[in-house]
Amino acid sequence: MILLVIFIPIIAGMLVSLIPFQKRSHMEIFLESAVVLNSFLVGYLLLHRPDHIITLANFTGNLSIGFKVDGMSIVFAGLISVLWPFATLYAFEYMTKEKHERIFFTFYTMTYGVTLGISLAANLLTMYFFYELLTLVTVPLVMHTLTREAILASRKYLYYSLGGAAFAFIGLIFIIIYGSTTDFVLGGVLDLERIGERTNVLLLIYVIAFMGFGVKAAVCPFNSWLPDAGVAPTPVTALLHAVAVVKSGAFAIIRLTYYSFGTEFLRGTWAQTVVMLVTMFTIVYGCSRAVKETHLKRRLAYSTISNLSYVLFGVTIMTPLGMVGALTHLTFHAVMKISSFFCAGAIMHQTDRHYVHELDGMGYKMPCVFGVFTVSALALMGVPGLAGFVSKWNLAAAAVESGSRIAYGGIGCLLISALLTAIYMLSIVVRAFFPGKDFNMAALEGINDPDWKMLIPLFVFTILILVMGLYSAPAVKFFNDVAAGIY
Amino acid sequence: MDFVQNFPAVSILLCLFGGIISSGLRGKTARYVNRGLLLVVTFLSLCTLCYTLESGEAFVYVMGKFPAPWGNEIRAGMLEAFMAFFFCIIMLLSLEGGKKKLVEEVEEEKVFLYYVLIDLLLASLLALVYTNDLFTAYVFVEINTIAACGLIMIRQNGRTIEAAARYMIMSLLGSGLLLLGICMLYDLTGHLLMSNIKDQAAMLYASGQYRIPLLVTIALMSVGLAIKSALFPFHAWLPDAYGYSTVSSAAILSSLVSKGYIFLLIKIIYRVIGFEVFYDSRIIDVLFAFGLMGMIFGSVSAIRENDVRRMIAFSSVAQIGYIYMGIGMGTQAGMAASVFHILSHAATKSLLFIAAIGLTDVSGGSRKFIDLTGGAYRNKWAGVAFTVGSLSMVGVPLFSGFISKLLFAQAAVQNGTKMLPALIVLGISTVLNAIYFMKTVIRIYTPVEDSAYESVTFKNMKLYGLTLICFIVLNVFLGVSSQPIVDLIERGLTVFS
Amino acid sequence: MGANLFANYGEAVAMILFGIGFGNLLLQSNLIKKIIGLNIMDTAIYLFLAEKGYISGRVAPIIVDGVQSMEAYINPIPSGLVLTGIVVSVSVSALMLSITVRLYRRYQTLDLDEISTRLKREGL
Amino acid sequence: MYYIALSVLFPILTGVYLLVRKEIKNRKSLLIQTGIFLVITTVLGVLALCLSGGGILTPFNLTDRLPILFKVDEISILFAVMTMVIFLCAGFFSFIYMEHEEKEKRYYGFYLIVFGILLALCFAGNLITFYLFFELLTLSSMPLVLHTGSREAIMAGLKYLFYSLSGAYMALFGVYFIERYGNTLTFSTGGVISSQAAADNTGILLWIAFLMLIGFGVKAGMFPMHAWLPAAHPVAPAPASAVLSAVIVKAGVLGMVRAVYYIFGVSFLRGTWVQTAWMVLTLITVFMGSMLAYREPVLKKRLAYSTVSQVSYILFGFSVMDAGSVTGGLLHVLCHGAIKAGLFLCAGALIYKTGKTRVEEFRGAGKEMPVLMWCYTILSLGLIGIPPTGGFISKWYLAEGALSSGLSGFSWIGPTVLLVSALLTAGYLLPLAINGFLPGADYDYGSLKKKEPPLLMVIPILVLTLLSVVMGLFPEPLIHYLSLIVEKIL
Repeated sequence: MILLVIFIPIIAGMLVSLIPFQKRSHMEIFLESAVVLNSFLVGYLLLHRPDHIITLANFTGNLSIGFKVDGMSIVFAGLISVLWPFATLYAFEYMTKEKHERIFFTFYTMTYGVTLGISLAANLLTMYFFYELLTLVTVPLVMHTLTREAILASRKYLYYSLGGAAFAFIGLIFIIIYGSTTDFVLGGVLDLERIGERTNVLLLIYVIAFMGFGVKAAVCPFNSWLPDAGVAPTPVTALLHAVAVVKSGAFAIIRLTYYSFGTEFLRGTWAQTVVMLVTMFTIVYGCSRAVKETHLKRRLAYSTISNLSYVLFGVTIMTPLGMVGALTHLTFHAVMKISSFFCAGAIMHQTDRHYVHELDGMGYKMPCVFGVFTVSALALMGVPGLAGFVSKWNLAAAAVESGSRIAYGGIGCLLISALLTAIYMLSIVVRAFFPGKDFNMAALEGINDPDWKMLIPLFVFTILILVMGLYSAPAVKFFNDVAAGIY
Repeated sequence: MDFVQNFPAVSILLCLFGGIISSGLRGKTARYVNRGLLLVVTFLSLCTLCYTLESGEAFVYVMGKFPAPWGNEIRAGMLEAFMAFFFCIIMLLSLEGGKKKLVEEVEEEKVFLYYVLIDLLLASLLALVYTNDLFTAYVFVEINTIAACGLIMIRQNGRTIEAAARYMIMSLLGSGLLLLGICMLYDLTGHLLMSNIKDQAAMLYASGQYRIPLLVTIALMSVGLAIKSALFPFHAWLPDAYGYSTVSSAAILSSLVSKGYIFLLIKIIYRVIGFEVFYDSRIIDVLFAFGLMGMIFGSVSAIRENDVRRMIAFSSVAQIGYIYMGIGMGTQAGMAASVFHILSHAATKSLLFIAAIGLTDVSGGSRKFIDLTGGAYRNKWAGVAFTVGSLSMVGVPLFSGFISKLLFAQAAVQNGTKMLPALIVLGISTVLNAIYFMKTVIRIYTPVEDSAYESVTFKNMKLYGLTLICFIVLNVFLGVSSQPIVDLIERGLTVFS
Repeated sequence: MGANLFANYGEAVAMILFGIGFGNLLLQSNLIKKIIGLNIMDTAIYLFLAEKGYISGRVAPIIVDGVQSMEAYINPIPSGLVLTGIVVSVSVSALMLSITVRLYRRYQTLDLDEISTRLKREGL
Repeated sequence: MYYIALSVLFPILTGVYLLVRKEIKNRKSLLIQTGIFLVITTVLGVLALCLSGGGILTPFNLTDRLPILFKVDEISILFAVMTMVIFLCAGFFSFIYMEHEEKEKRYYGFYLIVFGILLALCFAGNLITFYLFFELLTLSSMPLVLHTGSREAIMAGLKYLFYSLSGAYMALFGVYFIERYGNTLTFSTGGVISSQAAADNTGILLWIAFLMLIGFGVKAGMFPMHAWLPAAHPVAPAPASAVLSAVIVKAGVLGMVRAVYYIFGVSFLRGTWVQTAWMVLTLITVFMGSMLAYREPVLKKRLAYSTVSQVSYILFGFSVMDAGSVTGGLLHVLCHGAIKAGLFLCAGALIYKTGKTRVEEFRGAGKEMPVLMWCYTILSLGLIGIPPTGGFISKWYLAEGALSSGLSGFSWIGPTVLLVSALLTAGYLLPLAINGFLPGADYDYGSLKKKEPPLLMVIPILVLTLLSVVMGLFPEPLIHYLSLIVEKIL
C-alpha cells in the first residue's frame, strides 16, 4: 500500500514522457486523475495506518529501506497530498506558455512520489535516500527554462543540496553507530552508554547534521540557492520551493532532532543554543532581504527563508510544545505561501510583470488575485483570525513556556520579522489598490483575472487560510498528540 | 589435495602462455584467444572462490617440489579468489566497451600486441593477488608495470609516449624502493615467503631488536607501492596516462593496475609485516594524511579541468585518496572499507571512462565540456551510464559509491583521533565530487538546438550498450545488496592474518 | 655508529649508490641520464644483496669434495635474487630505451620537460 | 446582548458592502445610505450599552485557549459614547466636505468599518480580542489616511501603518507572556497576573509591562514613537483627521488603561521603575508636543502636534495612578475628544471655504464666518484649560491628583509641565482666533463677504463645542460617575 502510494506518481510521471498523447488535454486528464487518485490513496492510508514497518530492501547489516506511518508522516504526507492536486491543476494553466512541458510534468509528478517517500520513511537511511532523490528529481524542474541563469541556478541548487546531504550523512553515520536503531522513535534512539565521554563530539555532529539538512530548509549561511531557484516556473517555485522541498528539509530536521538524537540529549546544551541562534538570525535576515528585494518572486522566496526558520526555531526549542509550534507553522505556512506564490504566478502569467514597482493599480484589474494575495499577506503577518496568527501564537507560547532567555529573544525576532513581513507584503497591496491619484488606469488595459484553473486553487487556499485561522483547534490538538507521541 | 587447488596456478600459467601464443597470431584471433582466456580464468577463479568459501580458510599451493621455507608458493583465500574473479569481470567489460575505439586508434598490425600485453597484465595481476612469495610479487610488479606501459603507448601519439615515459619513471622509482624494502626485509628475517616472514617479523618486534631497520623497511615498501598506485603527491603521471591512452587501457589502468598494487600493499600489511606491527609504525598516519590530501586536491584539480577524461583521471586520484584514508585508519573496519572501495571504484571508474568515450564520440571526438553539451541526447545510453557513474561517485544511495562512503564513515567514527578530520574531509570531498560530476551531468543534459553532431541509437552500438548495462547493473548490485560482499571481505581479511 | 658504518661499509656504499641512482632517476630531465640513474639504483640493490649474501670464510654452495657441515656454505638464494633482478632490470631498461628512441624520433630531443612543453603547444 | 455583536458587525458589513458594490451614480443616494448606516450603528451601539449589563458574549474561540469575547464595562461605555458622538458629527460633516474628493464610496466604506472596529475595541472583553481589533483598526484606518492618494499621503499612510504595527507587535509580545503568567486574558479589575508568577519573575514582567506601554503608546502618539502622528493626521481629509486624532489615538489610551489597570493591576506597577519611566515619557511628550505645535505654521499639522501633547496629558493622569489624576485622565479623554474633533472640523471648514492652510493666512476669517470662528475660539479656550470649559476641570483634576499623589518630585514637576504646556497651547491656538477677529488696521474690510459654511458643516461643530462647554459647566454627574469607575479600578 505504502509502496503503491510512492510509486504511482513516479510511474505516472514516467508514463507522461513515454505515452504519445494526441492532445494536451488527454495528458492533463491522465495526470490529474493519477494525482487525485494517489491523494485519495494517501488519505486512505493515513486513516488506516499499518502499524508495522514495511521493508523494501536491505542495505548493509541493520540498514534497510523501510516505510511506516506515524504522526509526523500523517502531518507531512497529508499536507502534500492535499496541496498537490491543486498545484497540478494550476500548473496545467500556467505551463501553456512554457516549452516542452512533457519533461516538466514528468518530474513534477515524480517529485510527488519522492516527497511522500520522505514523509513515510521509517528510518533515517530511507529518509536520506529519498532526500537525495528529491534533489535529483527537482533539478530538471529548476533548469526547465534552460536559460543561462536557470542552469546556473540549478547547479547552485544541486551543489548546495548534495553538499548539505553530505554533512547530514555524517549525522546519519553517528546515529547508526551510537543509536540503538536507525528507526524513528520519538525521544531519540541514542544509546547513552555507547556515547560515554564523547557527548561534545555528538553535539558537534548534531550541529553539522542540522546545518546539512538546513541547506534544504535554507538556513542562513546556505540560503542563497532558494531565491535563485525562483527562475523555475511558478508552480515549481510555489509547490517545491515553498512546500515540498524546503519543508522536507524542515521535516528532516524535526526527525533528526526529535526522533533520532532526542531532545533529552540536546536540550540545554551549547548545540541547542547555536542552532537556535542560527534560526533566529535567519528569521530576521530573510525578512530584511525580502524588504530590499524588488523582484516579486525573489521577495516571496526570501520571505519563505525566514518563515522556514520560524519552523526551525520551533524545533530548536526542543520541547513538545515547540514541536507543536513547528508543525503548526509547517502546515499553515505551506498554505499561506503557496497561495501567495500562486498569486505571483498568476500575475506573471497574465501580465508578464515581475517587479513590485510594476504592480501599481493592478488591484482593480485583477481583484480576485489581489484579494487572495491580500489575505495571504495578512495571514503571513499574523493577523488574528488567519492561519499565521495561530502558528505564531503556538511558537511564541512554546518559547515562553521553555523559559530560556534566548527563546524570549526568539519571540522578539518573530515579531520583528512580522513587522518586516507587513512592510514587504503590504507595500505591494497598497501599490495595487492605492496607485496614487496621478496614475492612469489606461496603462492596464486588457489585464484581467486568469481563468478557473488558476482561480480554483487560489480560492481553495484562501478558504483554507481562513478555516485554519478560525477553527485551528482540532488541528492543533492533533499536533499535540503527535508531539506527545500518541500516533 | 583437491583438484580445485590447482586452479590459481593454472590460471596464471594460462595467461602467460596465452600471451606467448597470441604474439604469433593476428589481431582478430588474438582477441578470441584473449576473450577465451578471460572467460576461463573467470570461471576458474569462481570455482576457487566457491571452494574457499565452503572450506572457510585459505589453501597453500606449492609451486615446484620445494616445501616452505625454500620453495615458491601460491596462497588462495576467499578474498584473493574474489579479487581475481572481480578483476577478470571488470577487464572483460572494459575491453568489450573499448573495442570499437581500439580498432580506430590502434593500427591493424599492432592489435595482437595489445592482447599480448593484456594477457600478461592479467597474468601479473593474478600473480600479485595469489602469490605468497615477496620476490615473486616484485617480479610480477615489474611485469605489470611493463605491460601497463605498453598499454599506455599502444596508441601512437606524442602524449601517450610521453605519458608512458613518465609512468615508467615513476613506477620504476616505486619498484626500486619496493625492491630495496624486500631485500632489507629478507636479510632481517631470512625468508621470502610471506607467512614465514610474518612469524620472524613478529618475533623481531617482540624482542624489540632491529626496530629502525624494520621501520625503514615498512616505509620503503609502503612508499614504493604508494608511488606506483599514484597516491596524492606522486600522481603527476596519472592524468596524461589515463587521459590519452585508448579507453580500455585507461579503464583497466585506473580500475585494475593501481588497485593491484594497493591490494599487494594490503597483503603486505596483513601477511608480511603483521597488522599490529604496521599499526604501531607511524607510517600509517602518513598514509592517512596523504590520503586526505589526495581526496581534496584530486577533486580540486578535477574541478579546474576542462577535459572530461582528464577530469575523470583526476577524480581517480581523489578516489585512491579515499582508499589510503581507509587503510590509514588502521582498523579492521577501515581496511574492509578500503577493499570495498577498491571494488566499487573499479566498477564505477571504468564505467565512467567507457561512458565518457561514448559521449565524446558523438561530440566530434572532442573532450571539451563545451562540445559535450547535449551529448546525453545524442547517445542516450552513454548519458545514463555517465549519470549513474557520477551519482555513484558522489555517493547517492542505491549505487556502490554510497556503500563505500558509508563504510568509510562508520570506520572513521569508530576511530578516536582520526574521526573528525576523516569525516570533515569526507563531507568536503563529497561536495567537490558533486561539483564537478554534476556540472558535467547537467552539461550533457543541456539540450542544444541545432547540434552539428550525429546521434547514435542503441542499434548501432549493441555491444557497447550491453557493456554499459552490465556496468550499471554491477554498480547497482554493489550498491543495493552489498551485505554478502562486505561479509566476504571481512571474513577474507580475518583469514588473511 | 661510525664504527658500525665502517664495519659493513658494503651496505653503506650500496645505500649511497642507491641514493645517487634514485636522485638521478627522479631529478634528471635527460632521459638517457634517467636510465643510467635507474641502472645505478638497481645495481646498488644487487650490491646490497650480494654484500648481505656473502659471509666471509665460506664458499659457494657447490659440492666439490663431499658434503661439509652447513657452516661451510653461504645461502645461495641472494645470488639467485640478484640474477632475477638483473634480468628484470635489463628488460625494464630495454623498454625505457625504446621509449626514449620513440620520443627522440618524434621530438628530436631527450629533454622530457621540453617534450611536455611542446606537447602543450601541440595541444594534443 | 447580541446587540454588541450587531453593533460591531453591522457597520463593518455595510462598509464592506459599500466597498465591493460598484460605483453609485448619484451622490445623494450614497450619502443617504451612509447616513442611515451611521445612525443605525449608533442606535445599535446605544442599545448594546443599555441592554447588555456586564453580560459576556463569546462568538467563538480562536484556539481552544483563546476565546474572542466581548463585554461591556464602565470604561467601554465611556469610550463607546465618545466614539459614537464624534463619528456621527464627523460623518455628517464629511457629507459636505467630501464633495470635491474622489472615491467617496471608498472613503465611507472604510469610515464605517473603522467605526465598527472602534466599537469592537471598546467592547473587547479580553486581551486577545483587543489585540485583534487593534490590528484591524490600523489596517482599516490606513486607507482614510492615504485617501487623497497624493504621494505624500501614501507615504504618510505607510508610515502610520508600520509605526502602529510595530506598536501592536510590542503589545503582542506582552500578550504571549501574560497568556503564560496570567490566570486569564480576560480584563478584570485589579489585574490577572497570578501572584505566584508575579513573585517569581518580577523583572521580566516589568519589562513586559513597559513594552506593552510603549506598544500601545505608539497609537497614542507617546514619545518616542510619536513621529507618525504629525505626518499622518494632517494629510487625511479633515473629518478623517478629526476622527483619527480624537478617537483613534484614544484606542491607544484605552489599550494602556486596559493593560495597566485590568491586566497588570495597579498594585503590581505602582512605585516600580516602569511607572516612573512612563511618567517621564508622558511629560516629555506633553512638553515636546506643545513646543512643536507652537513652531508649526500649517494649521492642521499644528493641531496634530497639539494632539500629541494633549493625549499625553491623559496618559500622565493614568501614569500617576492616583484617584484624582485618573479621574482627570478619563475626563480629559472626553474633553479632548470633543474639542480636538471640533477643532479639526473647524480647520476643515476653514480650508473648505478659503482653500488656505497656513495659520497666518486666516486673517479676518472671524469677520467672514463668525460662528465658525467663535466655535474655534471657545474650543481653543477649552483645550488651553480656561473655565468654564471641560478642559479646565480635567486639567484641574490632573494637576491636583499629581500634587496629592505624593510621588516625590513628580508631584510638582508634573503640574509645572502641564502649566507650561497650557501656556504654549494658548500660544499656538489663540493667534488664529485673534488674527481672525482683529485682522489689524491694514486689513481691507471691503473685500470680505459673509461666507459661513453650510449648516451640515456648522451643526456638528456647534454640537461638539456645546458638549465641551456643558462638560465644563455641569461636571458633577460626570465626575461622580468617573469617581465610581476610579474606585473600582484602583
